[in-house]
Amino acid sequence: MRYSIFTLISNALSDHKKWQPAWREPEPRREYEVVIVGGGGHGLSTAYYLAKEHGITDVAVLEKSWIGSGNVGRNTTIIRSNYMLPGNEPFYEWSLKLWEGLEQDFNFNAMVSQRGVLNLYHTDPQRDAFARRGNAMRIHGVDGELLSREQVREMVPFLDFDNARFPIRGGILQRRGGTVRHDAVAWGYARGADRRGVDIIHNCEVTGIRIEDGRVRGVETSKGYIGCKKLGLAAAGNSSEVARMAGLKLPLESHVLQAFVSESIKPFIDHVVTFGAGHFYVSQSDKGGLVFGGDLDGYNSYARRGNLPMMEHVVEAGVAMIPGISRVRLLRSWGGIMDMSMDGSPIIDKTHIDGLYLNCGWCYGGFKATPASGWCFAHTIARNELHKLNAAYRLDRFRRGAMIDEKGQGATPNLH
Amino acid sequence: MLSPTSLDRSLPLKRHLKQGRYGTVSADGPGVRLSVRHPLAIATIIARKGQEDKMSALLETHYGIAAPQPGRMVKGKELVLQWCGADQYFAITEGRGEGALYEDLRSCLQGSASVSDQSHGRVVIEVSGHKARALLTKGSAVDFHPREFPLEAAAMTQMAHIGVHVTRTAEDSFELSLFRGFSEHFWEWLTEQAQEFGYEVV
Amino acid sequence: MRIRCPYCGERPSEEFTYLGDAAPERPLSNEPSSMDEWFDYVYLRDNPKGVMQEYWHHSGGCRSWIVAVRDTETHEISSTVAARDFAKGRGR
Amino acid sequence: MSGHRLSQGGLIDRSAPLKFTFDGKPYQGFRGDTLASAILANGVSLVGRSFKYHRPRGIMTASSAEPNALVELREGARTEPNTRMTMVELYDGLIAKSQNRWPSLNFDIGSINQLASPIFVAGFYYKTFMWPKAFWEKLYEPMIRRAAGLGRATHEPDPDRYEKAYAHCDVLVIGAGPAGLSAAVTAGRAGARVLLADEGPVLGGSLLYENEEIDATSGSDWAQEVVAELVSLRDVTLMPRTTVFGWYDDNIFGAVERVADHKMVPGPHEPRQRYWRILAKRAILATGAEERALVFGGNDRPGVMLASAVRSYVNRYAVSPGRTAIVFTNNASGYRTSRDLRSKGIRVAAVMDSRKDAPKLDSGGAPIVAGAVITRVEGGRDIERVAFERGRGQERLECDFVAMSGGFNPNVHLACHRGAKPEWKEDIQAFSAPRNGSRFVAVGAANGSMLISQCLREGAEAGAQAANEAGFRSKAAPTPLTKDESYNIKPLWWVKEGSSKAFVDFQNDVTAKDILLTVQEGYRHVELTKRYTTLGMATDGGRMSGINGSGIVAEATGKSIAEVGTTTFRPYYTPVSFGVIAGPFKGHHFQPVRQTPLHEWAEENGAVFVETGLWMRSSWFPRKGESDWLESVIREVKATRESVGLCDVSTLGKIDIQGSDAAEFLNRVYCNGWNTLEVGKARYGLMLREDGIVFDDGTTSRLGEDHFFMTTTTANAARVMSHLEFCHQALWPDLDVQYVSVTEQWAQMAVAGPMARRSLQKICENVELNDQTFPYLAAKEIKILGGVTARLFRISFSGEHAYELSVPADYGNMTARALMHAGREFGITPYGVEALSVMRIEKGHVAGGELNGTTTATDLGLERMMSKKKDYIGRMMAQREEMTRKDREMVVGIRPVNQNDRLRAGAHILSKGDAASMENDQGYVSSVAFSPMLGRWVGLALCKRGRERHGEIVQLFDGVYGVHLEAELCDPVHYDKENRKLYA
Ligand SMILES: Cc1cc2nc3c(=O)[nH]c(=O)nc-3n(C[C@H](O)[C@H](O)[C@H](O)COP(=O)(O)OP(=O)(O)OC[C@H]3O[C@@H](n4cnc5c(N)ncnc54)[C@H](O)[C@@H]3O)c2cc1C
Ligand SMILES: NC(=O)c1ccc[n+]([C@@H]2O[C@H](COP(=O)([O-])OP(=O)(O)OC[C@H]3O[C@@H](n4cnc5c(N)ncnc54)[C@H](O)[C@@H]3O)[C@@H](O)[C@H]2O)c1
Ligand SMILES: Cc1cc2nc3c(=O)[nH]c(=O)nc-3n(C[C@H](O)[C@H](O)[C@H](O)COP(=O)(O)O)c2cc1C
Ligand SMILES: [Zn+2]
Repeated sequence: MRYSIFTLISNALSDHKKWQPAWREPEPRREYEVVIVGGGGHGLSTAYYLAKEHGITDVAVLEKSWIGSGNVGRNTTIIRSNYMLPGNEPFYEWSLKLWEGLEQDFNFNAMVSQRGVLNLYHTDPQRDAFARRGNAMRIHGVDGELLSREQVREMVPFLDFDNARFPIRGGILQRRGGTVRHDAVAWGYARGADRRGVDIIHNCEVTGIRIEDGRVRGVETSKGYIGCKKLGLAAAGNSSEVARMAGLKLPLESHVLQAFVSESIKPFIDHVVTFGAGHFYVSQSDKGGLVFGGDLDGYNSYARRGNLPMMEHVVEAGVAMIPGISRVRLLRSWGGIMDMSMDGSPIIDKTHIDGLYLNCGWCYGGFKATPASGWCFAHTIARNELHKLNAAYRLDRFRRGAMIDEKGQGATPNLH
Repeated sequence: MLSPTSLDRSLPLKRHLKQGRYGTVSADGPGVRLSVRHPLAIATIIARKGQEDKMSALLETHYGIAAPQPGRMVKGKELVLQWCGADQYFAITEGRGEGALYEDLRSCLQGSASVSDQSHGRVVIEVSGHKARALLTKGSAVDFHPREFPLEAAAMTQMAHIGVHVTRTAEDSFELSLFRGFSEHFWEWLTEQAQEFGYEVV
Repeated sequence: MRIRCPYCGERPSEEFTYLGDAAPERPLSNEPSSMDEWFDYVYLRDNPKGVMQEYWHHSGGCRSWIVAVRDTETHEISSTVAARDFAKGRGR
Repeated sequence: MSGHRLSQGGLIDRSAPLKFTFDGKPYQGFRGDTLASAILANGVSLVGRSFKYHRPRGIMTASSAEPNALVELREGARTEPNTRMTMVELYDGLIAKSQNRWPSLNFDIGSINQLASPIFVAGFYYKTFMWPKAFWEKLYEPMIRRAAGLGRATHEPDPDRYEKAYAHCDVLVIGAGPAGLSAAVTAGRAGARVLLADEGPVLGGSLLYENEEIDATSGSDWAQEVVAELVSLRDVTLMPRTTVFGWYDDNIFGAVERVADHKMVPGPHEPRQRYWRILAKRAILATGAEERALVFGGNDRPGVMLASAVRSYVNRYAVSPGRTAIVFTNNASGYRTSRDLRSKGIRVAAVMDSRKDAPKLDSGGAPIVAGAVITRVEGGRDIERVAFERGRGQERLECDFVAMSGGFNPNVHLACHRGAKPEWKEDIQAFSAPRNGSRFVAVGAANGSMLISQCLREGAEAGAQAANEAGFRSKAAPTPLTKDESYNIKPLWWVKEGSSKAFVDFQNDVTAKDILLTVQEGYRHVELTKRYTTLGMATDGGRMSGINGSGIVAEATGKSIAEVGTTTFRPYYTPVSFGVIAGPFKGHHFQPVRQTPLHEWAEENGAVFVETGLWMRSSWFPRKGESDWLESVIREVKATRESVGLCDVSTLGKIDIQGSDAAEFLNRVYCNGWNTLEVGKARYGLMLREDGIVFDDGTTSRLGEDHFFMTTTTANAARVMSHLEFCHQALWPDLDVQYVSVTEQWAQMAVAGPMARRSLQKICENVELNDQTFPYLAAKEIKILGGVTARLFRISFSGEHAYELSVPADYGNMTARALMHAGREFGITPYGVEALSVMRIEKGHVAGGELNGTTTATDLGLERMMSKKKDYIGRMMAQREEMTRKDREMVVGIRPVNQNDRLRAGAHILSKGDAASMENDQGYVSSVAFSPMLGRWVGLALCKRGRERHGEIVQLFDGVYGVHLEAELCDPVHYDKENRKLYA
């Protein structure tokens, strides 16, 4: 049933008894053309675009828990395309373009809100780095503005301009950046893929990968063996564990990132704002909670919870940036497992095993990438070749020395 | 041209050290007393590879005190030794001529330890009084309960985001030693935290 | 988390800085033929869900590097040794 | 308006009346009241509006789980939105306002939303607002955002102070009810260091309001006796008004102490709140149980309350919510409430027990209606009657308030914060705390033990065990005498009869029907139900709604509630203010300030300081009449290049390196070699990361055979130190090398320019400075100013004939002053980092802008430094194909074709004639400066094949500044290519 104000009203008249499940709960078939591991944003969007763009509908998405239980269901929902390096910028801009038409495309209101993403700078070197980034964006035809201190003050007057340890000198603004209702992204893609014939199978953990003479045959799962011609791994924080089943060792570390939400309050901050002198970024959800986060706890972890030191650092930065936030209360904190790569950039590639494809290394920037990641991964799986947009995201770039290192931190995942 | 008399070492915290009583005034006097030890002669001693025992023995013969165990300090007649890291110690004295301590440590530990002068690099603040321990717990995760941190215990830790070397010099008095560059900021934090107890700068 | 520094005793994790997996060993050879070893050492990680050996630096304390055996699911630390001794144990 | 104060009883101080206002109207209460009890005593029942439908709401609980009675407390910069009336201790002059209503609480326009409620069902917004596309940001979203949210927060800075502290203990006891008290006192008697924390201002927990008898004294008296004993124990610390909000790894707990929230403003030198990090050897969860609401038509109306809350108001605060009660229960709690009401002379029209086979319990004489369920609460502004069913069709009964009990949910939250799921207990039909091993055990109601005797016994036993495990000898005392009332319950998840809205999540307006619809639409997992409906996502953290939600999902999906389970429990047990977590680390004190030993000298000379990492560095020294920084910088550079300048470079990292293997150590950490460096000489060193990228650079000098003095860049000082420690301790412990940071020991100043030598000479004691005694790169210890031992290095960042002088820090200012004095005749000029950077750019020296973490030695034109003879960090990875490609971006000089054009860092480079596109991007400008010597802007750039392109004219793409100009690529050295001045 299509979603629209009309179906909504007509269902209201029939006391909402007629709504169908957003997606089926099928039992897995014995064999699929394509199996995707991971029912998160990327796995679901991959399935969606396989069906929509490539007409491949004999697809199953296997999710070990409930749909969207991973990072797609726990991120701070920021979307932007303010990248600097050639390998990244076109990809993320394509993703932003897809976001802009997504809701009408999959007929689900994911509340894509282009409210503007503002990154503050506090020093001249930061300003110069932002100028470099802004120009990289503009050279690719993307909107990026360098704001003066006064322009920032006009946009967000209540930041600490007067008493700060690291005075705000200005910022870089991408107006088309913003936020998206994260859960709805998973649900919209799931529903969209399901309606095109994709089987979305939850509570189905992949426990092994069957490979015969260099070729993928299928996967062992908690619901039994499932055969497939092609296998796409989109397990995010668990990528190393899943890839291990195929004998692959990846340039990844799994780290916990915390996020937080405040009590729901009346409109307080209208944009996404990122502090430049500490780890803090914030936006306000449509429900009224201030959704914010900061840096990784810093140690390898598969536990979806962090500890006090990073929480304190993030909140200290928050109050340093917005003194008025002091009497607002934190409501909840949680964590998710990041697939941190060795250069801070993702991997979307084939592997040396026929029919095995890899999608990982998203660090804490993979939500904004969800549409383009699925779109490119679908292309790579369907055509068995990389698209121009993910050409730089090859696995062997580390061996060749072609890292895509926006932060210049090198092979230290927790610094990206 | 300046005269040698102006060789007097300038004290990093001098503009903050205004003697007097501050914060809450209570019948039983100020909760903490704060003072700065200056000028001091301080040197870092690090044992050469495999020379720990030799170094310790040399210290014993020259100064009458052996190198303290990890987490401890020892007082000698003219010298205090404080553990400050693996095979690493602060040697501290008062009223020695410029560079003197550094020089004789070098000559006496020749070949068994490396010595670096730190006399000017660190500021040493004395915190005492019945609220001294309560004050320190506002900054450091070290457990200062006498059972866990007895007399002459020494620890490297962090307070208010600043690295601090803490030693317990008496039941209710501690010494905090930190990089001089942080001393003003640290002092501001320390005195703000001391306000509720009432404090005296001496 | 609390980490037992072999020198300072138990301290909360905010006094420490994390580096990562301590299992990879720095290759000794500089021959072109050893390139793969080097690549593994610098870039590839087991990244296990479960117990691993890892480098922590007591940067907010005695400045010793230590190797902790920690479970990445529970964060339980079962043992710690000074990196010096860990390296010597490997015959360095 | 029938709530009223009882003529006697309660733990309030009737001799201490307190005035307060609510929505501007003045009221009165007593010390010992909460805002909730005081407002009830004044007959006010409507206190707030709900989130979505703006339905009128009243006070439902007497605890921190209150979902409805939220107010804006205080005013101006101290405004606190969403404050629970039930947790606010009344103080004189208190000001509170209701929230989420307009124009007024009684007449709220927003309540028309109720008319649209047939459409506003769970998740409706995912199905609409998509057309026309552009309307979302412009219309729909602002509309939704304005409607959403409860209280208004201020943007004004918080005038109050906050503190942080660590606490260590052998045994942490969380909750001071019967279970917690007996745990604490047992462990305390054994001599253990005990910390007892409780949310409330008075210790005692439920004993403060339950009619219990312990050892023949009233429960609250017993509690006060135990508290008195605890106070007498040396190592026991009591922490009232302290909420433990989270459990973290290794038994670290986060807690907030509300030091002064019960006052108008904090006292002098008093923080408003204090944040505690509690490191416990053992911890005991004695957090009790929260009563469960019942889900039936109109259960959200003002006047419908938890049965235990009614007891709390009547017994503890001597306030009756009304004149006539109807009790609706499925367990013993309702009867207890009925008895307590009757004993205070308050009418109880009936106890409606949903259990057909209800056990015979004492209702204190009130009529009992077995097997009955309330289907609807009726009335106008106030409750007038309820409609109920007991199989005889609908019946009605009059009352003006309703006490409900659906059973009890143990407060298991903290025990679940590290991942363990709570355990379903069939006998009490509730989830109770999971087993977490002996470091953190649950006792009492939190453990699902509903009998007071159990609570006391479990508490004592756990206290004894914890003390023993912490190394003390302890034994549980015999359990005091109590009268147990058996707890017997039959679950009732929701009343299916009846059609009007029955709420599960009160604050977020989630009804039973919403949950059914959500399940029907396929969001069947309880976590999905939560996200689709926002069930349990309100400020009560789901404490009022979560378990009922699971119960309804279970029935709707045909699973058992044990299978369905709960959603994940997370911090914060109750919401925690930003301010207290930040503590004193805000504003100027957000991060430490680090000052150089020459700070005073710089101030004397009018320096403008700039934040560089934690350091404050002098960036330039304006003089009277100078219009802007550029003018000052130009003067400083000219003065230096033409005569002599003095610059504070103390922030450079300085590391003293000694040991018989010191040189070998340097060989391995630097890419260039050190064996051949002679004593008394300095050398430029380049460090790579293991991935072959340039890490840091600096000059290192040999002071003796086995003694080196290393300098690092300011930015990397700390990282280099840690790196050296790693290399030595983890990679090469066999090396005999010792190193220590001496950054703070030395004040370091650069003396640069043609007159540098002559100025310096005047303060030197024992050296004649000339090219023989002190050639370029000489590094020696000297004596200055009548005996100060200093270190002098003939090195130059500016390209001038220059020195760096290190003196012990306490002599820094004095030495700088002396140099100013000595150089006066040459017009010696202080210069800052701006001028420093101008001069290094003029000379083409790479720095931060080029050492950006992605450049190789070759990119920087330093490939010759990479030794082929030895192993060093980064050697192998630097040889990878892509890192040695000829067309990488490399350092090159750049200058505008038009003399007068201004160069800006961050501009991108395009070959002449190329269109602006990523494919055509050739690189970017990394550092720029206006060169006073050349009278034009010059810079350095990282440009593809840069080194082969000297002389090429390129276009600069600078969209962010809106300027596009032509520039020439050139040799990075813009000034004095032959280095004449260096040796002059
Ligand atoms: C706190 C936090 C904040 C973030 N903020 C942002 C942000 O603001 N902007 C942004 O762009 N990005 C952000 N991110 C990053 C972003 O959420 C992730 O990069 C992205 O969601 C990862 O892709 P995914 O959605 O497919 O991952 P997931 O949703 O994690 O999907 C992976 C799925 O694979 C499943 N799986 C794993 N192993 C198996 C197996 N063996 N068998 C079957 N299934 C398996 C998992 O259960 C999971 O559901 C944030 C992340 C976190 C945790
Ligand atoms: N028969 C019934 O209907 C019934 C049902 C349940 C409980 N009870 C009675 O209730 C009592 C339970 O005793 P108890 O000691 O287990 O619990 P309690 O309710 O008496 O005490 C719990 C205390 O913990 C505090 N608390 C809760 N969470 C906290 C946190 N995170 N931080 C700080 N403080 C926190 C609360 O403020 C409260 O004071 C017994 O008397 C039992 O008989 C009776
Ligand atoms: C953007 C965003 C907004 C959120 N808003 C709320 C909220 O208003 N109330 C709430 O209780 N939790 C909120 N959460 C947190 C979720 O309840 C949940 O903790 C998070 O999705 C992680 O899932 P988990 O805690 O079940 O592991 C929000 C999460 C996100 C990502
Ligand atoms: Zn240590």
